[in-house]
Amino acid sequence: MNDFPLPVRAERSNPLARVFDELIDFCRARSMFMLHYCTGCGAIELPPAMTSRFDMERLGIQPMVTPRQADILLITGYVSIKTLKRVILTYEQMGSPKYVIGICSCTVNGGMYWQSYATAKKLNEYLPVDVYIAGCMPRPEAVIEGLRKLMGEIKAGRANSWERYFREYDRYLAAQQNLFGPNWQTPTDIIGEARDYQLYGPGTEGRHTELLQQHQVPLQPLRMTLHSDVEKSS
Amino acid sequence: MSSDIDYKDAGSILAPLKNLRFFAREPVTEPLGPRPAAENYRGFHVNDWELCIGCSTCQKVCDNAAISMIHIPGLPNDPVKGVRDHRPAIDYGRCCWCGLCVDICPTGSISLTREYVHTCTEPELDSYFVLPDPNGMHKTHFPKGWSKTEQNDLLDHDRQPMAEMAPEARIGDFAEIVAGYTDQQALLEASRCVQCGMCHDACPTQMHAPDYIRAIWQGNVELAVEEIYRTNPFAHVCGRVCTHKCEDACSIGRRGTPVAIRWLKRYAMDALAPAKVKKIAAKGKSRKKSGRKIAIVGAGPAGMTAAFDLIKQGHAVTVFEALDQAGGMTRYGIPYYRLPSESLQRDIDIIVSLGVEMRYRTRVGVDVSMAELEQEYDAVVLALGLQLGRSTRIPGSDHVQVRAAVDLLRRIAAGESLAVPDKVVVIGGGNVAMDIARTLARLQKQQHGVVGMTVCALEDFAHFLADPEEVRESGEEGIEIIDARGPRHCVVNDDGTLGGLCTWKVLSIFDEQHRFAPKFDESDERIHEAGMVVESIGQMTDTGLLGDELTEALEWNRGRMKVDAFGRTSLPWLWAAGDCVNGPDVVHAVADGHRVATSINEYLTQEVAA
Amino acid sequence: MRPENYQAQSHPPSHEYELNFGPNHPGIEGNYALQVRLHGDTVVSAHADGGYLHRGFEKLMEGRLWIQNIALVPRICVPDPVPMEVCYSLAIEDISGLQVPERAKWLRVLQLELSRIAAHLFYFGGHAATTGMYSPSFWGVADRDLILDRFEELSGGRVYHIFNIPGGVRRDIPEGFLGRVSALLDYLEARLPEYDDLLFRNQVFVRRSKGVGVIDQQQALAWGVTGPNLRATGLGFDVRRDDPYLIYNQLDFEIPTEDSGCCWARTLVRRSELQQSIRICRQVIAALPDIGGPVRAPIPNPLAWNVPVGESYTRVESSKGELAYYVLSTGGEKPYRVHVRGPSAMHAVQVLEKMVTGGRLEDVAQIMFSLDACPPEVDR
Amino acid sequence: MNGEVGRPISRLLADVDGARCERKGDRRVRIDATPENLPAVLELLKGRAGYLHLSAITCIDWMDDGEFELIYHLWSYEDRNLVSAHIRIPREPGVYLSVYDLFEPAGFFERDIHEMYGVFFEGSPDQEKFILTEWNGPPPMRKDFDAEGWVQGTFQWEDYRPEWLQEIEEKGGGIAIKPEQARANTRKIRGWKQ
Repeated sequence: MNDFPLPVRAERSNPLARVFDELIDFCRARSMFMLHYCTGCGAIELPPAMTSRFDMERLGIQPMVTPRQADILLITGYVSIKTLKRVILTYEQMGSPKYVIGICSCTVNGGMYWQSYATAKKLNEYLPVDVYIAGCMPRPEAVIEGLRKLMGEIKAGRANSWERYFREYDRYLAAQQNLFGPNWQTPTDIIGEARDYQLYGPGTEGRHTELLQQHQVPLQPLRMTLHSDVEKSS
Repeated sequence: MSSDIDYKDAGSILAPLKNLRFFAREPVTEPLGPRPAAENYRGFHVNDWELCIGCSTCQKVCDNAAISMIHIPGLPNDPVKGVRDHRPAIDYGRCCWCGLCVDICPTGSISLTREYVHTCTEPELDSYFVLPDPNGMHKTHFPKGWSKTEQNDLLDHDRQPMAEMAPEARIGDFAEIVAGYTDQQALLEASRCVQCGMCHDACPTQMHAPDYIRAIWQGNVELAVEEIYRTNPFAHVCGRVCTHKCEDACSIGRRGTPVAIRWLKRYAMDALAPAKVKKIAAKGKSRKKSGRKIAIVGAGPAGMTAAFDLIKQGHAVTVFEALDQAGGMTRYGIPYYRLPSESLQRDIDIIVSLGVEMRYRTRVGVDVSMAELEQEYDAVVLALGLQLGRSTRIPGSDHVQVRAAVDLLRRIAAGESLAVPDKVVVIGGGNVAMDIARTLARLQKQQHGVVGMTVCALEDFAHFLADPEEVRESGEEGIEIIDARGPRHCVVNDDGTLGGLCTWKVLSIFDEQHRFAPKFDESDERIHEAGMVVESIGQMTDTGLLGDELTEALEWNRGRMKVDAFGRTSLPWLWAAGDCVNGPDVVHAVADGHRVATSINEYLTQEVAA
Repeated sequence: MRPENYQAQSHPPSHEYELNFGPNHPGIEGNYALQVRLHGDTVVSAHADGGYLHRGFEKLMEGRLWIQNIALVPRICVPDPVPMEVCYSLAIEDISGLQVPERAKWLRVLQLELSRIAAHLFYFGGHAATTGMYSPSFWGVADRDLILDRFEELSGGRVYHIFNIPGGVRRDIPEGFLGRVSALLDYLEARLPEYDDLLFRNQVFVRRSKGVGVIDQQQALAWGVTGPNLRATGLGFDVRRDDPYLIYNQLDFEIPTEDSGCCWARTLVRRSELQQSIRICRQVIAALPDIGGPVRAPIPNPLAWNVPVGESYTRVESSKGELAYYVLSTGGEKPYRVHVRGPSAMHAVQVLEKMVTGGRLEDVAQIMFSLDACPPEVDR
Repeated sequence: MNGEVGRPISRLLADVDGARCERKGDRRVRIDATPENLPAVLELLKGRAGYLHLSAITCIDWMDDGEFELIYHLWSYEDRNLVSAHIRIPREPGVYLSVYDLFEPAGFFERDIHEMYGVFFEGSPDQEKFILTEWNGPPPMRKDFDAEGWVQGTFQWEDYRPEWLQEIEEKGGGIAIKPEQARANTRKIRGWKQ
């Protein structure tokens, strides 16, 4: 994985801008919304971590129900292939900057289920991961330590792996297609977003995005019409 | 039974005020930062490298394939002691901290600590692959958590008991002492093995013990015998009298009694019908005749093993044996109660049945000369054994009743009758001394009804040479073993008969340079009354048969023929193998036989190619 | 959420619409989706969608040694792992005729009941949260954590204890353990009136849950509902009593039942069960000091262990209902077949689909949670 | 609840051809039935002996025999007894009758067996995929599906290069035995460190 070093954000020359960046990082680190999405066993240690006993709210971390408002995606253990699709969809819906935390052994090298046909093995093939927390499962304290580590990374301006998803989208898509089949597509336009964020890199497009564009059908909004509307329109 | 909750009871309107009491409660919130974990906590691993032997048992029990064995140069690596320079490394991307590795570890070196926090970023993911050492994952000290106790130990430390004859019963005759395992016992004993392969590495002939043990456990005796015959055609013998280096190396033996590898081998060999064994032994025999002829001098384990290999490779083999029967020192040096000659004969028969030509009662140097052998054969193997007993050369040792142990053993094995006096002293503390003492004790019992046997050993019990089992069994049979006694002279009575042996207390055997220079306490002198003194202080090879010319031509090393790593002497057509090269040990002799055979085969095939 | 394989369907013009409920939502401990078809606020039909937590346990277990599977089984139901371990061990003991020492049996019961209490506390919190009350979940989770502390002390693991192995338990209790458990039980018992004030007597909760999601006894029997959900319909069936294992037939406890079969009844049954579990634990704590002896029958070397040919259908009562393992050995070193019959497999799929139909949207989450479905048990 | 319970069952089954009944334990009875008479057996058990609760249906793949074994575990709340009715059906085409009409829980189990083993149950209400909706491979629980092989062919493993390992490799050491080599599955009797 050392083939892909973390992109280091260039420090801006304007001292005022630099102070501004630091302030932003500081604020980001102090208010993290964690998407309340559990993928595997490790999720059982989140309620204790979130509630009164270990109380991650004192760090400014709070569960959030929608991906749009969340900063952190916690992958709490094994991700079955079925779940992984939803996880990727969720991740793509989250607003940047966003952070992924891989909890438990399973997110690293397959864990207990390394010989299972139903689970994905290495999370970082499919999504860029910021922080890993070891354990099977990690205790709430360890989870909180991991979140503190992430806070430190954010404050230091190092936690920008989300940029990599845009810069090297083709690589991530390759792994996704490998697992989900060539017809895999998400409703999110990552390449367009990459351009928008000015994160378009040489690895954003490639063989696999080409394949995606071949079969991608533009998604239609769901038509939810009421009976009376139908009558009126007809 | 229904619940006693009255759902209609909304309670007083002031009831919420009850909640004020929570202000007086201590908060349940823990301070930020990891709490100390419980005493038994299953956290990150530590491994005591001093204790760890690299047996890889933890790796085998790991359900998640999380453990890799790492070869670390520089660590102790001694197959004979059962120590490998491997250490387990754990992949925390797989581990589930179940602690089975701890519970099964044969040494108890690996344990879990109370440390449980490890976080890293993606580029630091290599830190998930950990080589546990005593310092812990982050080199910070955490107390041990889940570790080995008597309760959670998953290994069976106790060997299946081997049925053997009671001392009173066995001292009266020469019947085999050990009964051998039953099917059930063998299966249970075989199931104790953890397949670490330490035994394989320690065995001089590299027997595939883990494989045949597993086959026995699976109830497949035929497969077991097949595995045995891959490396050892003297399995009936080795199943009984092997020095079992394998058991000394066995990792189960670290904290319990080692797996009875020798008895399992014996079980497998005895359980299978000889005809089937013969068929297995003949497997892989070359149909093509090479047309080359090899002479082997001496039908002991080394010679016969070489014959076994060479005949399977398609060469014509002739074995010259001076005595009436084959087997060498295993037949004429090991008493019947340890190795019944029928068992030995089964091994010999199988080898002979492959087509080896046997020439019994043919003494090289007398009936046929070495020069003739050189002429007639493409290669000659000397597997002479050690048949001459060394003498102490103390005053009086030239008395007619001072005898050599090997000589007596040979006579008894050949069936000669021997009158044994009611009191006998044996000089020596090795296995041969035990053999002769126990053999003569049996004869004493038969002839006099009582045992009057004393063994005087130079070494003290802490450094004893004979196997502990032998010492124990001798004691049970009424043989007195006195340690640290140095023989001074044999007492000869006025009438010319032998009166006994005079010994001094031994203070030390070796000097500072580790040379043999015993020191005695002259004040502690004892006379051991005896009508016969047997010297059993070592053996040597009868090299007289070589003839002067050949002796001159060969290179020598401290009285033994100098050979290379493959048993070849300084002469291109002559190899030497077995006890005459290595000193006394059956399984070494077998290993030697293989080595020599390989070397000869290479030599012969190369010659053809050239 | 729209998975890529989701095809937007064009429906005939109507007031009905579809809502994807899940896979992540408050109604369940884990990932589990429900596609509900609604007319206004009324559920017209529901379609369960599982498999988000599927790991293929049964396949995995066929590929691992008998002993290795003990680390795998607790993961089949994360909130209540002990019954899984015990059930698997019981099945192997049944096949191979291993005699479990008396002390180990009592220790297993202690774990089983503590685990049940923990699961029920978790349930109270979750169920309350589905009706919009979050304080009970803070309480329940925090009190459950105290039990986990005791488990940590006993077994070295908070959630996955991996403490029961075929033949018994892995080690004896630590010094002073029973005293600490006893103190914990005192504390929990003292807390119960507070839970009553907060939840069970709370009129908001009562009105939200009473009469909602009703199943009657006939339906429950026909649909194969077990456990507290069945007992909430008035039938006092409990594996512990009716198909006793370990030492449950020596213990004095009652099988609580309720008659109304609604969400409220299901909660109350669990509340009473929690009291009964405390009672059982007290009996174990009182009896354990007098029961000496080993805690584990000797088992063969795990690396060379052939469980004899045989089959066993072993059942225990988990906090969710009847948990059963079918284990089949063909005499090999690995199981030939392990079938896990998770109690939730019944009430999380067919029963749930039927129960929410005709109800209201806001009750869907509550009905799901009141059934205490455990998706990993369904998915396996 | 003792040995008495088994007797009525055997009497009950006396009329059914080819159904054998055997007491296995205090509360366990095994019935060996045939695919033809199983519906009758279940009907009798439910209607006449009070076996209302279908606890589970277990499927076993006997690949070498070319058969699937189906086991219907029934529980009687009155007798407090568990009956396991075993049948074997041919592996190909792997079709059997649904017992949903008798026992509603069968719906779930039959659906589960259908997706895990590919056995089709005629008359079952819903044989749609439930768990494996995103799985296109063969029914995974079949013995001929090699899950581990599939995993090895599909996924990459983490290739750790920690500093300590690099140092050891410089000294001539390194990974001596990989975890896969030590697994019980792959370990062969032959070939011990050749």
